[in-house]
Amino acid sequence: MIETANSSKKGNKLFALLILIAAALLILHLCMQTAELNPTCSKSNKN
Amino acid sequence: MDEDNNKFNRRNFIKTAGLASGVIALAGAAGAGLAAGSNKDSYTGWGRTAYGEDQFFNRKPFLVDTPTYDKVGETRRIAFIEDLFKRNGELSRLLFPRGDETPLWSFDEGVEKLPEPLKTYYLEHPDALGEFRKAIEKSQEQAGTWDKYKHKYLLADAWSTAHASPIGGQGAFPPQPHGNPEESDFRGVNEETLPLKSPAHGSSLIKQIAYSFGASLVGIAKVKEDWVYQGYMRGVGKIDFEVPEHWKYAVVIAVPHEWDSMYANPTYGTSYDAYSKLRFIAGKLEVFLKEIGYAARSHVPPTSYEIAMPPLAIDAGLGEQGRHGVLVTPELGANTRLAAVTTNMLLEPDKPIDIGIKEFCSKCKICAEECPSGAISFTDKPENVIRGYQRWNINQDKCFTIWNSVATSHARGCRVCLAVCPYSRKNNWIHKIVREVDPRDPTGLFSSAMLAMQKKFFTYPGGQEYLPAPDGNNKTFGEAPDWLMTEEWFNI
Amino acid sequence: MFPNSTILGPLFWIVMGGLYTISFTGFYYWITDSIIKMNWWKWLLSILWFLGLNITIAGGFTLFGEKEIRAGFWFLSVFGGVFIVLGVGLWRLLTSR
Amino acid sequence: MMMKKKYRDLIIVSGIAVMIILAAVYGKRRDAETQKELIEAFFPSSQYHIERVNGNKWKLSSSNLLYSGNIYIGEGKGYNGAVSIMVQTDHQGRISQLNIIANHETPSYFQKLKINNFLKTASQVKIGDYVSGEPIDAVSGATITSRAIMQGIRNGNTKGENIAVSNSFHPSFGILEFIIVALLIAGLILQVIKNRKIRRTIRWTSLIVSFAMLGFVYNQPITLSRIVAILNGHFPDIRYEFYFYLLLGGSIMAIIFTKKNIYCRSICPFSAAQEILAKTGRAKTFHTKYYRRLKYLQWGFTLGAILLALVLNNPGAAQYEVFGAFFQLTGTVILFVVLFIVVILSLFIYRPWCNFMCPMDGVFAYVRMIRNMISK
Repeated sequence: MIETANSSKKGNKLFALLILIAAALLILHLCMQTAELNPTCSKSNKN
Repeated sequence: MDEDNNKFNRRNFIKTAGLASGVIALAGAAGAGLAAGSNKDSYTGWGRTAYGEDQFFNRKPFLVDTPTYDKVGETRRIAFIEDLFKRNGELSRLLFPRGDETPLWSFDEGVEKLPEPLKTYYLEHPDALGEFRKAIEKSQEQAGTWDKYKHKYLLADAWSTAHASPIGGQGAFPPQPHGNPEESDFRGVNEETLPLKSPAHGSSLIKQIAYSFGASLVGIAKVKEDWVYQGYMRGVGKIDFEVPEHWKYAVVIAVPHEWDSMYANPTYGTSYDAYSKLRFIAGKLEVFLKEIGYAARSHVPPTSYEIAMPPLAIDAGLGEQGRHGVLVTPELGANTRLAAVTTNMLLEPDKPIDIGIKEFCSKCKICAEECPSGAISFTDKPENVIRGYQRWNINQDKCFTIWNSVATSHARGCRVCLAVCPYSRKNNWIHKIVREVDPRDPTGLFSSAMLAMQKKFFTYPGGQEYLPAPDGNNKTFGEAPDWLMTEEWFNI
Repeated sequence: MFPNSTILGPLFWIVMGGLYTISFTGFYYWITDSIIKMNWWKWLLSILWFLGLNITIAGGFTLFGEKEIRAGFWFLSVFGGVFIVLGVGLWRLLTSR
Repeated sequence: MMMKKKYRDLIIVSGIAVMIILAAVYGKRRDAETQKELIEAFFPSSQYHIERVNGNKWKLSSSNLLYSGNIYIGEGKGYNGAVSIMVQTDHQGRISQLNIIANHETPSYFQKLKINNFLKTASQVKIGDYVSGEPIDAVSGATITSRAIMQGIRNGNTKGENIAVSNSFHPSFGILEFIIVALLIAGLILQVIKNRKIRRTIRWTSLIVSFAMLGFVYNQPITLSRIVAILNGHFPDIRYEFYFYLLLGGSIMAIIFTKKNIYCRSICPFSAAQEILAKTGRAKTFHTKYYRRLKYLQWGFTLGAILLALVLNNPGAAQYEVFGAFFQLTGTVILFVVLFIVVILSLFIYRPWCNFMCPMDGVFAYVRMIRNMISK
């Protein structure tokens, strides 16, 4: 019943790659977010 | 065999060509879109002809019998002192008398020492006086910092001054009336009046003439007593007066500001571009009416009028009043500036329209959020009762303080609320779709979706940001047109 | 569209009409050469999809033309994304069975 | 073999717990150190003299009458934890300065809030007016944060002056709470019903309800930053966010008693979005020999984000979900790119976000691990 996509197929390598790219982007996102969150005087804290 | 092969090849060719042309067509659509967006013909009211039939919104389906302002209880006319500029003018004459060394009044003397009707007004509005004092302080402060900005805004200031030049002083057009309206409005009227075929003919003719003078929108309303100021009459002075007999109808004229400068308010825009156009259109119309034998008086901005324009324009079916107090028309949105000519020519008045501005304004509130002065109300429903009419009301005094605070050579206004209003859109297909669908959707879902997009897709700097440092960063809503940016043309 | 010419505008739309015709014919041949069985609503959905895509792109670029760059990008990415999803769905629908 | 696995689980569970506790303690210490520096950043000692009265009140004196009086520091409960407010009043109790000195709100959201305008409005009211309630309207779209600011003002003032306030508990039960309870019940029913047709109807109904209501209307999924906020000791204000306790409590209880993660299966609005996309593109389950490794990567990522946010003492730092980007179009450009990839992937493989990226998967897996250990 359950249809599966198998990683041995060529097209599915792309899916795995995309997942990794997304993960890498998320790391980048966290880094940038952390940089922005300098707790003492981030931009948004100043009136 | 050969033919089969040929046919096969032709088929394959078309298949490939089809794919390619699909992509090219998409690129073509992109190009057409780009062209539509940047097309100067989309600057409504500035189309190829002054008559610009295609720019108009079909009002027929939205005509209503009673205008969309809400009358609650007793109504009354507007005292001239309720007009910010008249009031501030009176006060300024006391504070800074011409030639005279000593001021006739100073803030320290208190409200009680003020002459009437200022005294009564400020006793009833205690915050207004403090706000005016703040405005004067801000004005002096800004005059001190103007040196910092005067090069950056040289072109904008020059452009605004150029537009202002035909407005003030002795040579102003139209000339100020002098004497009683019964006298001045009839001065120079052609003694011979030909019989008019019908009031409808009259309306149609006057509209065509006004369009040819450069009006973008023209509507005709019966003069309603409530909209006529009380306490001051041009050419006569401070008197209480009955509405003159011969102010039967008002021809209401609307033009937009130049769009790109309007989006770049408060620092790059001006009110004078629209004002001077309106003065020429209304002044010429006054002359035209007199030439064909009717009494006429033009009522023009910035301060030469005896009638409040927005409600008059509502009566004339041009649009409805928005949260920011400005008239919102289907064609021009809040980028609508008004003038009127009162006349005794028999005309056929237009009907008011209801395109659901009130419902929209109650959920939008962008202007209130963006207003640098916080003068615009945030209430969901219009809660103020002003002279017997229920509507949103702006705090004139706070608004004026911001005029004095923005980085312009002198108090030149702000107009951010006109620029940020979602209805203030040029005339191209994408906005035309919205303009036509929105009032026809009774559920309000369409406008909610459009509003969500408006708030999400567009950048709003936010109230304070429009002010100079230290409060803000001289932000504008839209990018200024290059022809108003000094740095594009001069080394500064 | 072409501010200094009165003839280029009409010509442009003639060419656009031609392009749409060719792309439609090409699509028709692709379909008839494949195993996909079309019926009226499948044709309708396909045409509507292509039209919608055109309008989305034209809309985004209209906003660019108005110097509303940010809004244009938003418009293109949001509605473009929706149209990609709809396109995949439509493709699955066309090729089903 | 079985013994070995049990020990391994114990080590993992307790190891993670120890890491979280250490990170939280470290983060808290850092926060306390910065308090005085914060005040001096706004009132440099060259111009102002500050004197500590108590933990919430400082006396301020300077040559300018407007800038002498009291400084109050208080905390309000924001979306992701505390929002610290510094209020400076003159001797008449008029607010002359109002600053947010620290906040844990997600930056991309926070900047949208037009908070500067709100602060301006908020400072036009006397500080005493905040004692009895909320004298000004909350900014729509930022209700929790604006309330947190007003709460911070009240908190600093009342604690600094020892004013007694009653903080009564009135959990509100509205439409949102009703929907959550209904979704929880539907999720539980799915565990017992065998009939496929009924199962399908219930599942799709709850997915669509969640998609529309939790996603678009309320946009209230469980996010990692809220979990971190709780780990950090900042429980959301139950008066306004009763739904959150229902949602989190219900989901955890369901894992403990039924072993099934009903939140991810049928309540999470973004899982519903992926289900709909999967239906659209007829996505298939993605099987790869690296499945385990990808899973560890996903869970490790979650743990890393939690630790990072705890060390920074800022729950907002753990935010990397794409819910906001999908449902409310808020977030950074990078998150939108990720969202784009996820949406395209969802068309072809079944639930890529849940299976390979979502942090909540790790959180619930951890809860299930503890549950399995205890039940054994």
